[in-house]
Amino acid sequence: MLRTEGVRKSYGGVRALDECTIEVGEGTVAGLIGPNGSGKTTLFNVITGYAKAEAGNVYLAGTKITNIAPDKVFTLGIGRTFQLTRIFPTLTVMENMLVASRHARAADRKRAMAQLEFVGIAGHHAALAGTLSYGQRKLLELAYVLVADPAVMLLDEPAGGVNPSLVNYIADRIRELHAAGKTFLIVEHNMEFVMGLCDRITVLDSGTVVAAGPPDIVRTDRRVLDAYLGEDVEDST
Amino acid sequence: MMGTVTRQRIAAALALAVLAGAAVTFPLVFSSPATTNYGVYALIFVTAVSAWNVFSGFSGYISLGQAVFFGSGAYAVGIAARDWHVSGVAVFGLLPLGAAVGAAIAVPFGLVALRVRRHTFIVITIAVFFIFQLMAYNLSSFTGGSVGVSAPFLPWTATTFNERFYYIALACAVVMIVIAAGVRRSRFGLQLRAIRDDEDRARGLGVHAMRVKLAAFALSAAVTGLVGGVWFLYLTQVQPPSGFDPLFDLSVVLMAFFGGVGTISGPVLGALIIEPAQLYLTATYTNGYISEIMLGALFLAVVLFMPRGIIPTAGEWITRLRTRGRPAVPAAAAAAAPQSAGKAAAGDTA
Amino acid sequence: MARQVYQAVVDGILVGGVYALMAVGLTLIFGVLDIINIAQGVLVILGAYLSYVLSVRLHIDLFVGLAITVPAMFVIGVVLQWAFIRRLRGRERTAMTLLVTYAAALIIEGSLYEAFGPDYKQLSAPYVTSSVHVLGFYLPYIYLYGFALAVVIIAGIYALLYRTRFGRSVRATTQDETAARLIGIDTSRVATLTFGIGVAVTAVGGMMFGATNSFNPNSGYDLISRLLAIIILGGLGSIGGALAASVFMLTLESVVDIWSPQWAIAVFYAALVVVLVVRPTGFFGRAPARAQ
Amino acid sequence: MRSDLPWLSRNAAAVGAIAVASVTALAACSSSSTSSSSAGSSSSPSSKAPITIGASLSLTGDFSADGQAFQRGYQLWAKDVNSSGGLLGRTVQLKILNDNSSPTQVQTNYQTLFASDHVALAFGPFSSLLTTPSASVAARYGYALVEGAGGAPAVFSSPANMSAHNVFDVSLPITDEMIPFVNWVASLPPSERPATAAYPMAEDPFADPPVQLAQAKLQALGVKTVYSKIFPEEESSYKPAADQVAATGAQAVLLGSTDVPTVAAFMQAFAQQHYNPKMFICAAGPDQGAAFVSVVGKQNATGMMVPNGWYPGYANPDSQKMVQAYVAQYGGNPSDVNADVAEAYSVGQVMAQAVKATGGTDNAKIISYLHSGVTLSTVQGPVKFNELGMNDSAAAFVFQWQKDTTFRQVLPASAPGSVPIINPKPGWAS
Repeated sequence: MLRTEGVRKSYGGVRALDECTIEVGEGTVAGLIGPNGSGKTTLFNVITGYAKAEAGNVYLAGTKITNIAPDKVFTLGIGRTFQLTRIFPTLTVMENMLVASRHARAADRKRAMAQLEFVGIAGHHAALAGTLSYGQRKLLELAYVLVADPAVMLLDEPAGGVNPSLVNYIADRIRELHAAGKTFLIVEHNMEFVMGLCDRITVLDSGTVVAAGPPDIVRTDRRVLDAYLGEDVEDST
Repeated sequence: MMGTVTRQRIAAALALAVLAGAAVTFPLVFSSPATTNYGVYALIFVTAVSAWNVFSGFSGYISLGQAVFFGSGAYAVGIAARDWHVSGVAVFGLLPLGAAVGAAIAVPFGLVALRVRRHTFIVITIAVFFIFQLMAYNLSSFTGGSVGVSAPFLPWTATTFNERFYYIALACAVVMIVIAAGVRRSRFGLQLRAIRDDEDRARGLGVHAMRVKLAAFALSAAVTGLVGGVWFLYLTQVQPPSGFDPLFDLSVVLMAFFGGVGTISGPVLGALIIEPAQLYLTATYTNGYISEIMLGALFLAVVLFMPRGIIPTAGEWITRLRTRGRPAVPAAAAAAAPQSAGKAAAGDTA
Repeated sequence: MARQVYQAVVDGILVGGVYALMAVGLTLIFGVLDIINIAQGVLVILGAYLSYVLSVRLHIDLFVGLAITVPAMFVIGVVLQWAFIRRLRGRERTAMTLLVTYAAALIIEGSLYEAFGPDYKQLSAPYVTSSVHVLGFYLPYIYLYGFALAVVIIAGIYALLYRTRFGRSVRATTQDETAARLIGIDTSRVATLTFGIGVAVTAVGGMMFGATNSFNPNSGYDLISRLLAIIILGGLGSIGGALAASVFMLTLESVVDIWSPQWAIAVFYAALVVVLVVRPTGFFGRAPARAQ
Repeated sequence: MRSDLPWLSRNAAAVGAIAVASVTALAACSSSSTSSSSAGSSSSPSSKAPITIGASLSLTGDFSADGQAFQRGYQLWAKDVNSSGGLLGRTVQLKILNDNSSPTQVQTNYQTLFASDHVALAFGPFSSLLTTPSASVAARYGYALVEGAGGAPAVFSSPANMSAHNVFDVSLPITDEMIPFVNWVASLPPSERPATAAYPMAEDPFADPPVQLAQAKLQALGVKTVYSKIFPEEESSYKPAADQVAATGAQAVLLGSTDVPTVAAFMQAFAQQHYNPKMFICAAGPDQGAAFVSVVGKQNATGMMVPNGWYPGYANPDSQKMVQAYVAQYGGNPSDVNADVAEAYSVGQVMAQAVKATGGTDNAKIISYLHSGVTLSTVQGPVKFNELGMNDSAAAFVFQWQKDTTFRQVLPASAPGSVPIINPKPGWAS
């Protein structure tokens, strides 16, 4: 479904991604892990058009989408969230939901409301998004990406900085969507969350893929342990 | 709850009707041309400030180059009337040309300027503004150089003249307010406001930011060009420093912020108060300096005590009155700027 | 023709020094406080009037008088920042500071009219009209002193920024105000002092402007757009960039002047637009820190 | 619960209330001033109510220096008239509004003066740029606009004036200003004429036409043009342009200036370049009396020339009386009196004669009287208007700053009151 091939990207001489090749199968929940600064977010940025790849390509369902603008990437069917949640603070929650909408207002509103109910913040639909708590913002960002119904969803640390009960809540929502056939690529530090959710995990280190495979195999891979050596693997915050 | 909404709607409709009635009957009640003159300028600024607001207020791109469109609209009408020998009432037929020229300039201008953000955008608009003013000076065979262009003489009495211009300006203002309200309700307006909050994020949600910004810029430019033409015919003359006037740019921004940037009624109110007040103070305090100091002090007072403009601040007060005793969530929400709101909210996770 | 071009380049560099002195304060304030100070033009004129008072009423030499006008302008800057600009927060801060500083400009201008009237003044001293003959060019002493002063002041500000604890605080605040606060820097004190220093430096620019041009309280308006253009071209917050951009702008203008003075400024603004489209951060600007 | 259109609906009522209140207050403000003066535009001469005369002047903004000098001229005239019994036995009352050098404001001010204050007569604003919009307002209200500082051709050829013929400029039409200078050059033996001349001009409808005409005539006399360029009215620095003029070594400089700063900047750059033209004449600047000398310095002023219709030493008795009155009121020396003062004063004198001749303040009668070909007298000399309101009989003079900072009439050399010209110009002070 989503594939990168030999992607390279550097910032001021530091190579953030080097020959990075990953593959996300249709209808799977893929995990992307690695120590801080290993290039996970950079890879997200390259895929979604926020950063330009210096070499290599990105394919969505076989079509080359390398280095096209973020709005076009989204139109083609890739939605994403950000590590530091980015919502529209002076728009109401409902207006946030409608930014990505394309069709008639009434129908869009109805679907948006349903989606807010799904993530559990429908009661705040008329509040300004800037007044939401951090966890609610995470849910709102998830909701407005979901409402646009992209084929692939890239989630950047959905469990980062939220309390444990909300982490479980978010995981449950992702499982439900997965069951409905959605494709996910998730960056996460919370190992429990990743291992419990993903079908397949890719490990990045210094911008290169060091391992890929089902969770239990990756968990025991020596290279992964090396990559995390000295890192506090389990700590998510 | 529905009752409250309905009651608000009725109150709003009534208020609008009163306002519209007052606007239409104003020249009949105060027929002195000395008074209607204030009305004409106030309405020209209502239109220009609302037009600025539809682009800058909604998108957050502060343009200090609106005079480019204002002056170009004025010159377009003037040059066309001069070269095509249009005289009498027929000159009003040239006003759409002012709008067309405004929009036609906005497209290439926007394609260049809208690639950069914040301060750099502001400075590019200032730079383009000066390029236009210099062109008006230097392309003298076309623009008349420093002498400028004069409008055909309309043989009307003072009262008729002002009254007709009042209604023309009122029509422009009403059309612009309706457009602004329409944009704010529309998906287009939502996208503009999303761009203001976080442009990159909005792009990641499929908002074609350049197209949206450019459309708003051109719309704003067209209306500004249109009233530039009206202003020219009313003043009967345009010269480079008056058509392309940096103080016009600052006044427009000032009026929008005074009333409440990004709202519909704020810019209207800002223009209705400031333009006449400025004209009145300048004329009256003939010692001159005092009027300047007073004007400066007034602006400072507004910025310091109503930092978000009259309309949002008044709105907050109303909300506070209504929700006395209850936590005023929307008011607090409106007050919270994104950064500080973010910080505050980050402290307490759900 | 070649001689004309050399002369134009010499003029551009010399006058560029004067503009740099007027622009340095603006870019320093911009870099640290992230605001556009519309009052900068009027502050230049205020500085010129202060020098005028000292030179005409008290017969103090223009350069010696700086020992008084610079601290005076520092105090004015601190008061402006403390009383008005400090209070502005939030999303519309950029635009709001435009308005506050514009209001301050109106008040200062009105007060100058009140004090001095509308007639033009000019600072005079023996070295204003005399010049030294070097390689066939007459180099006026006033411009040479001014240029030297510009270099000294820029070096001084660099030393302040890179050699002192205060400078580290300023740089930290420039890069990321939130982070600076987190590591214990009193950013509001940094902002106030920086604004004060920015305005204080403007006293020197004002003296130079007043010695090379005649001025009245209204003269500030023509300056502000050019100063803004200069600091954006140089890169916001870049002190050396302000000097480079001033010299670039004035040289370009005076060279184009040879053929068409009418279009000289238009050429500069066009060049500015082109540079910014290619490189939005100007000559020496840093790329803005981006969220993610 | 918030609605989705927060500001439009929630506060519309509040907005409506504020807007209506403010507009009403404003209307009340602007109409309340009506009561301050009730003199109709054609009240009967028997009434002893004062005659109110309205004018808008640039007391702040770009033209503030000239605007304030004009205000003094108008006030001086009114004081003189009133101290000698007023006009038709009625006192004269001036109503002057500030226009901040803005066309929008000037138009508002004249409308206020005509429709709200109901002034009987109108005096013009300062500068050609503001006179055109003022004239079209005056035309709509049927007023004669007598002015002293709107001499650019565009003022007279504006559609409003072509239709209403209501503008009267008491001063010298600017285009011919430099002709006495050209004639003088022509009268010199060829060996003493300047071989070369430079013509730097500010972009202004007032400054360029006389310089361009002079250039054409001097070229015809064989004076070689070595520099002729128009520079923007607001330069970043005049130094580069001035240095280029200096580099040409032109023997005569004809500067199309509008104000003191331009002239001062050129003089400073010339001094720095050790360049001293034999002849240096400016369209405007040196005529500003003390305002000029205090900027450029006494010694450097010597030899500087400027064309004009008037100077403080003018032998006309009215003029001498006015200069005395000015010095008595504002202090200083006769040479300090700005030519703007005389222009403004002449406006008053022309209007006074028209009022006396027509026996009232009927503007239609005043307009036809002023167009009747009469010759009126002013402190600037005789005034006679052509069909567009230009002063046909104004004689152009050239004045020069001479030793001991006296400002003297030097050209035409044969005219009464002319003193010998200083030629060549002395060097700059070092």
